[in-house]
Amino acid sequence: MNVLLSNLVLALIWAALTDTMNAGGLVIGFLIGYLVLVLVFRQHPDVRQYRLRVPRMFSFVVFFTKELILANLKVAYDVLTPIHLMKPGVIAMPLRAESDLEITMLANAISLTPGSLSLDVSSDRKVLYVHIMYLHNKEDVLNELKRMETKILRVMR
Amino acid sequence: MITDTLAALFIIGGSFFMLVASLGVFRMPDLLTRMHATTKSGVLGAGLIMCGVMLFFIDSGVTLKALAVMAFTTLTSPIAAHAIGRAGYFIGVPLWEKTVKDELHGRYDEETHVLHSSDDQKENEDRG
Amino acid sequence: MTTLMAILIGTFYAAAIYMMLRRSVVKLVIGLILLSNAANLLIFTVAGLERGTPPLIPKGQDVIVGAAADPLAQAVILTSIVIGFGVLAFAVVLIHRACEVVQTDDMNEMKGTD
Amino acid sequence: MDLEVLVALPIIIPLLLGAISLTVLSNHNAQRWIGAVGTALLLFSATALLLQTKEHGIQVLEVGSWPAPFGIVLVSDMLGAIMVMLASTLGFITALYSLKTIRKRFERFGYYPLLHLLLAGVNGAFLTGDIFNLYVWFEVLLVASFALLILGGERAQMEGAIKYVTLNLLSSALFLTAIGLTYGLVGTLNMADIAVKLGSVDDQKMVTVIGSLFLIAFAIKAAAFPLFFWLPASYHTPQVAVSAIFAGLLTKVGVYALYRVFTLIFTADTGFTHEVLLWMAVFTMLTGVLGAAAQFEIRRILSFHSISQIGYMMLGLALFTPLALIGGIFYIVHHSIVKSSLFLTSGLIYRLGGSFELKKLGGLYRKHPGLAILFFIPALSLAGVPPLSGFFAKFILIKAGAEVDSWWAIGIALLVGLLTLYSMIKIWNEAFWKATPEPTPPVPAPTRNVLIYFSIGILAFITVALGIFAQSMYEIAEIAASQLLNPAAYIEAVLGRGSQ
Amino acid sequence: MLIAVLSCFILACFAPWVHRLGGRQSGWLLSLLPAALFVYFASLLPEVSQGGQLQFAYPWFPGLQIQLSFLIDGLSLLFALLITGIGFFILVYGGRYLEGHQSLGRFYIFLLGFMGSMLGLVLSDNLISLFVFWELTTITSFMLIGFNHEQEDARKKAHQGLMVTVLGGLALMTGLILLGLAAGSFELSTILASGTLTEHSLYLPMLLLILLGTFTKSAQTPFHFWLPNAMAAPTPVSAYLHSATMVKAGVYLMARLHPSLGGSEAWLLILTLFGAVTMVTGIFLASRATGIKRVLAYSTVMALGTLTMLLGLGTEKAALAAVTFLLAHALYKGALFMIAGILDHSAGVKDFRDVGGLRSSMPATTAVAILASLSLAGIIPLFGFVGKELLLEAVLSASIWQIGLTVATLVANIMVVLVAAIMALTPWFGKTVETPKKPHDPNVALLIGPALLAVLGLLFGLVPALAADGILTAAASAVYGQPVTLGLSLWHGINLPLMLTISSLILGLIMFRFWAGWRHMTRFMQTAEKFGPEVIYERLMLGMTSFASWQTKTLQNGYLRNYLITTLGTVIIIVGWALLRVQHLELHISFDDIKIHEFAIVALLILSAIIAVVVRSFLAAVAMLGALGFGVALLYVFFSAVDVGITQVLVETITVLLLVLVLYRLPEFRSLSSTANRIRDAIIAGATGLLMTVLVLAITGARQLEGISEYFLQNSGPLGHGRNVVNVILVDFRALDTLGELFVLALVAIGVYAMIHLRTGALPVTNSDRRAAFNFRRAQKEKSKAEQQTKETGESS
Amino acid sequence: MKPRRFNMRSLILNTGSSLLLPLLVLFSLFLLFRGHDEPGGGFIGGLVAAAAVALKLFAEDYKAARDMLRVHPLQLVGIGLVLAALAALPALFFGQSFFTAQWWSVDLPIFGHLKLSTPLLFDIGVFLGVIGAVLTVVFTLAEAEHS
Amino acid sequence: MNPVLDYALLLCFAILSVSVFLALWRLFKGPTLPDRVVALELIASMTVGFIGLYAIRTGRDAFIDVAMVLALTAFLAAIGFARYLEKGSHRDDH
Ligand code: NA
Ligand code: NA
Repeated sequence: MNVLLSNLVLALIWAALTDTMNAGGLVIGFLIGYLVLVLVFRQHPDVRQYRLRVPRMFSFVVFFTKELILANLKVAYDVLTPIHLMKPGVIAMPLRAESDLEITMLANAISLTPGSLSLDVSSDRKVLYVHIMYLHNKEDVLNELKRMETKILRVMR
Repeated sequence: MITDTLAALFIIGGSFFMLVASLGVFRMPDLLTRMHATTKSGVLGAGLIMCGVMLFFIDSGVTLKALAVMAFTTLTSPIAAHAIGRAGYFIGVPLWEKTVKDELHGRYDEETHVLHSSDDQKENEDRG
Repeated sequence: MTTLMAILIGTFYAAAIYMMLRRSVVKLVIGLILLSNAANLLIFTVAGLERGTPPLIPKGQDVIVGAAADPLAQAVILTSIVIGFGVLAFAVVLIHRACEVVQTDDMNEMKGTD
Repeated sequence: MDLEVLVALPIIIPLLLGAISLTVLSNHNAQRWIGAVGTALLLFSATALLLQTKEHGIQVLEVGSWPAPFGIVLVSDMLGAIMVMLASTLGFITALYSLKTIRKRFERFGYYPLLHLLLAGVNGAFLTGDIFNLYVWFEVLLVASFALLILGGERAQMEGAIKYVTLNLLSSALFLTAIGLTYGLVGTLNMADIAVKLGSVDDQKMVTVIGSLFLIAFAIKAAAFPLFFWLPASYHTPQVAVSAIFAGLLTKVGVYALYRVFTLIFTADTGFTHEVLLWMAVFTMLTGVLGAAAQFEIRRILSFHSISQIGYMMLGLALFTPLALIGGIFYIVHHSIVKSSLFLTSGLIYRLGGSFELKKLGGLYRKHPGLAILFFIPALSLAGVPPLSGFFAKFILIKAGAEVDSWWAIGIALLVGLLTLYSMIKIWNEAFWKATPEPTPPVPAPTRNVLIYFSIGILAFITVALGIFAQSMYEIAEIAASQLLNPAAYIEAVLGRGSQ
Repeated sequence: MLIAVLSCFILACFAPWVHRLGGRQSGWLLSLLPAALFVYFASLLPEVSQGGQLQFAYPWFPGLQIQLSFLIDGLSLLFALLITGIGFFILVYGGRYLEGHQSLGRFYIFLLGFMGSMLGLVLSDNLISLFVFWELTTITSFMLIGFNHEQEDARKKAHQGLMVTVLGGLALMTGLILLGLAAGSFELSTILASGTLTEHSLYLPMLLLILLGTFTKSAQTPFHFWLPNAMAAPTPVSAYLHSATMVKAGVYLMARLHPSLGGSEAWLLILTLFGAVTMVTGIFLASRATGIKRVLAYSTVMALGTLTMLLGLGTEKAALAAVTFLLAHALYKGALFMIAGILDHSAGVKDFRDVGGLRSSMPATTAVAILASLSLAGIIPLFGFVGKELLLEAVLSASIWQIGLTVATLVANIMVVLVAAIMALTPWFGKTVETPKKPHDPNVALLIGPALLAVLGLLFGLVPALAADGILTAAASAVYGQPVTLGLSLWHGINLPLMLTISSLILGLIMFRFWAGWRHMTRFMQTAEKFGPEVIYERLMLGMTSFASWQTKTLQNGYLRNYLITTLGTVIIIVGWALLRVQHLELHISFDDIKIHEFAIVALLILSAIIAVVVRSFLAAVAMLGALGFGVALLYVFFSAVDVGITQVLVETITVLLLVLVLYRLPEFRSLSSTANRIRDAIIAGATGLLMTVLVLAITGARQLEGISEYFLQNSGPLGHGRNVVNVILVDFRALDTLGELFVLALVAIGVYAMIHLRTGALPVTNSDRRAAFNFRRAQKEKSKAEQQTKETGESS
Repeated sequence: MKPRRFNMRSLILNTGSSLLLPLLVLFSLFLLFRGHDEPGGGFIGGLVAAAAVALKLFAEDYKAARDMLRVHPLQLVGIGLVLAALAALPALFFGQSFFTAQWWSVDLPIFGHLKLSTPLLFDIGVFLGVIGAVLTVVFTLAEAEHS
Repeated sequence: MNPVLDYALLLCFAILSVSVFLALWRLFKGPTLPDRVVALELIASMTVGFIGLYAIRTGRDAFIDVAMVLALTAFLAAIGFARYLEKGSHRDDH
């Protein structure tokens, strides 16, 4: 996290120095700062982790956007077709995510992705209850959800 | 010109998903299925329209604001959905009759609102 | 558009007053909210409706060139919204306390004082 | 320093005191000191303002240095200065009375801040030259009164408060609507500017429509017939000190607003507006006094009389002659003093006699002659017995009515005077002359505190002085009335020369 | 002069202390003041009796032409002498009569106050200050009638007397104002000098109003009932107020205004008619009464009627008769009342039927009583005789109703003889009746007053010129308006009046013989009284109170909705009426420029409002209001109000949060109203809504002049240093509004806080609270730190 | 209808709220300070800040929200009122009508050119006052639930 | 303005207008409070959409500020209702 902070500070300084205190300036500052950090502090363990995290984050955003659009198309399809093809159900998904933030992020992501809506986490944090639109096969659905969990954890950890 | 046309496409898309969301909320059979529609399509609809805004204005300040709107909706919408869904589940809002499975059923503690991870756990605690 | 707004305002007033006249005291809350909105919209409408010209001076300029919506009416409405909100908050708590103390929500039974 | 600042002080002082009082809510002593010294300070500044206005004419302060009609102006004409003086006097007296009568619990829950802010709202209403600003001050004093009304949380308070709040909010909404329509028509909020611009509107009848909306909004605040219901429903429920300041000030704010608006702004169609005012005035007098005749609880009697007396004040405006306005203003001053005095006395009656119910009271004439005097003087003054203030107030109005041949209004006014005396003597006979009934109600606080007597005594003294030195009051009221009848001077003072 | 009047009030204020100082002799001590005043007034006699006038003026209230001006002529001086002279005796008498009474101090206050008021009344030159004193006599007499206030009867009677006289007083005030307006001055001297006002257009209303005042004060039929009822007062009071002075205030004023208002047809008719009727009614009722004070009171009514009748006639003779009769009456009636008091005080009797044969035990009293009664009966050579002769002469020369008036006077005279006989004989002669107290002649303080007054009656009878030259001619001149040349004499020779007097004497004595039979014969009066004016008064009062309670119950009925309906009804009627007066009501209706999204949102809002009204669940309504709030915010946005839109959104959201917080404590919506009520409410609501719609349509676009908003657009930047014009207005141009608004929020906070916490009794924010909270937080922090440590140690192990 | 004594204890909500809370507070300050030039200002900012604390209350419980605020909201009201009223006074020292805006320009090394003014002080007063007032109501009601 | 965008805006406004009534219908119909709240949430989102479209239509980005505030705070109402429901009041309408 400290590294992210440093990167942000670098972005700010860049924007201030170039007198481009706006979105564009900040983005450029961030990218330049990232490069500086990754190239200069290569040995630092935190930075090493951070080096990967940024691309992962970007790839997650792309993935997530894709999923979101797909989700919507699916919903659109179901909403617009006259017959309900749904097979809704609530399933319990065992959690690998541990920290509050991880769980919350996962739950939110699940809610925004196709056919799933997280309802609640069990009080012992072991299980996330998810409402599924097309519950044809529980295993498939669970695998799909776990794939998402993995992606998120990679960004978060 | 091109950006304007792109913006037009984005806002049409956004509006379309808004319509989808509202149709969902209008047509879907039970609370949870309606929430699927609103959570996803609402966020996407607003997001796409905001993309349209970004493209139309092409201004860093506006972009920042539009991004903020997108971020805020993306962040708040699922949280709200969670809160409502949980509350609805808790007060016993009926599920659609064609719901195939409900693993959550009976795992809430009526008194303390503790949610158990399995039926066993609940029974253990009830006994203890 | 003014005509449409006038109808809307009339509807709000009517709905507000109808709700204020109910015996069930909690409906008063709804009435008060509607009443406040009605008055604000009335000011807004009679001050003149302007589309898409907020009274904001563009960056780098000192005055607004061209038309702009009436900023004074907006300031007045803003103030009145906030006052209305405050008063409503008070009224809500008052009604809640009154129901608790008097043990009824029927206005007809609240006639211990004239 | 420029003396114009005097115009702002009667608002700023209580506002600051209220705010500071709020930050030291838990400190009883500080609360009381701020209460007493602060209101004394207020009284001092109000006196200075009155003298300044009397000496140098209408005082105008442009808030924030923004010129009228763009910024808000505070205007102290004679009427405004008189009203501020009145409010500050009552504020000071009430604060003194409160020192010994308000329970610590209430102090802790903001009694003093509420009192200060109530005064700020009242003074703001009296001094502002801006119609929307008037609305804001109305709301300030209204909410302050809401809060003061429910201190205690008893059933009667709650029931009364609901009616009070609802009807007053309706009035506020009508007021706001009227402001909106006015703004729509002329695009300005400064009252002097409104007066000028409305004057040049083609269709004066349309102006009257807006005027009639103002009329109703203010008539509700003033508790005029048939809009007074909130007052009897609530005035007898709060702490006595609160009732006293309510009775002395709140309805007067409505009356003041009527005076201001219907002398400055809506004067073109008096055939309609002032005719309506006249009818309202007459029925207000009559229904109020009859309401009082039907009551047997002191505070309720006093409440209904408040309504009745509002009728006299409105009569002054409705007749709309110099003398009538003088009478009306005289009446406002007289009634505020006397009614507050009576309410405070009712509190003392309760402390010494154990009840507000006439049936349960008695024997006070023998046991507490001081109290008897403190009641008798304002009671007679209220009924218009010479040479007390009420007599001259009534006399001027009757004379003014006679001058314009308004016979039936005079007749009613006289009859109402008689019935007022009827009620006052009813209280006197029952609470004072009658032997103490059995069983004697338990006396809650038989303390004879000097401060309580002193604070009521001042008011009694004022009502006597207003009678004996009626000329001084008359002169002031005369200036006020002539200013009211000559809005051009007001407009010029606010907008500058050549404004019309 | 001012000092003369004010001295009474000043002494009144210190009376209780003087009382304490003087002890038993306090009456004597206090009576020094009226004695001194009497001497002072007497010293003015020489000048006044020559027809001179004295005027004094002190400024009081120049704005309304009210000043403390005094006019001393024959009439006012006569009254002043009576007031101070009899006042002297009454103070002496009262001090002893009420000796030891716990309220004697207060008695002095009111008696002296009354004396001052009465002096002011008769001496005032200014009509308004006259009225001020007039009302003060009413109030002081109220306090005196209610002296024994612990008795319900005394309170009731005091209230009654007050109501009647104040009713008259208010009429009088109006009349005096009219008089002042008509004459152009409030100064009596000016008015009287400016000649008659009978031709003035305001004459009749003025006259009627003034007469209403004087008639009530002077107990003319039908207002006569309050006077005997006022006998609830202690006897000294009755003697003073209700015989000698206050009741004559009305007579005084009529006499005073006679030159200006008299002489008209109306004056003549009203005064003589009411006077004659009162005279007969009074004496008839006196003849039937048995209570000593009651008999005297009714006979006073008769005297007042007589005086009124004489003033009505308004001839020179009548004027002289009036002042003579007035003086005679004051002398003997004052004496007789004090005798009545002595009878009560020394023997404990209040009724003629309970008394007899006291002459041996109370010889001196008997002598005084007989002397005074003879004057009452009008027997030569007493002063009463002089008065009566003049009366008959005046009546016989009346210009209207000559025979009627004469007969009435004769009848009255017969019964006066009866009353005099009762007074002169019943208590003292005949069989000795056991009395509650052992009868004895009273202390000199009690007896000196009646004795001297009775002797004066004899003195003036023997030497009428003494009175006539001293004051009566001057007084009569003041009444008549021109110098009176007639003189007074005891013996006019054997003429018709004398014959009439003798015959009435004989008939009166015969009636005395059959007094009991007379009372029995006229018992029909008991039924007649049920329709008498007193009953009418009581009915009126009852009617007033029951109407009052009906009205109050109807209007102030406790139902908020009725209040709202009345209020809104008023709005609809008055504003609607004003709207109907607009000749060319131009409604700016157009549907041209509506955008689809605007239409959609407006429709959404209308629907939401309707749904919020009809929906059966509070929660649903709240949710509906949420949608409504967003819709309204959108409208603000559509029409360029950004800040307003944001505020609307936020306020809406927070309102929902607040509602949610109290929601489960608020009861659910209930449908309580009947369909009829709902329809009625819908009509009211609809009408109000329609009115508002029409107003908006009428006002929008009607603006002709440019508003001030352009100024803000132009100056926010250069002068306000801000680009958000709305915000610059809020924090700079109109900061005072915003400040006020902030205070509204603060007040709401205090109010809500107090409302909730005063119930729970939780302590509000205090320093100790803050300390506790701080300690608690520190403890929490330490605890969590400790937990973390244990966690860490646990993980590491 | 006595409420049960528990809080929502939802992990997702709690975490979500603690993510959003700083965002809301920051956003409210942003609205406050830009208010003079762009949409925003003391009221709007104050309402957002109050909403932030309210979120804390709703997501967790009364105590958490109360502890977060540290001062009693009623005192916040008092401070806000005093600040707002004080903004009126500096003008008096310059012989101007009260509430006349005073502007001071300050050049700071990092922040650059700063505009300090009494309207800003006033807006801050409004900001605090609004937070205090709204939270007083909210807290009072929330507290009453437990009694 | 680009005519494509112009028509697009018209179309979008039309779509959103229809949508908002569909949501309103659910808000009215319920049947349970959570259903209404979901509809309310959606209306809030649509308001954001409306504002976005309107900003484009007028070319004034200041309107986006309203959307920003709305996006950040509108969900609070839902949280509030949820809390209310969890507090366990059982009315005929949940
Ligand atoms: Na504001
Ligand atoms: Na009053």
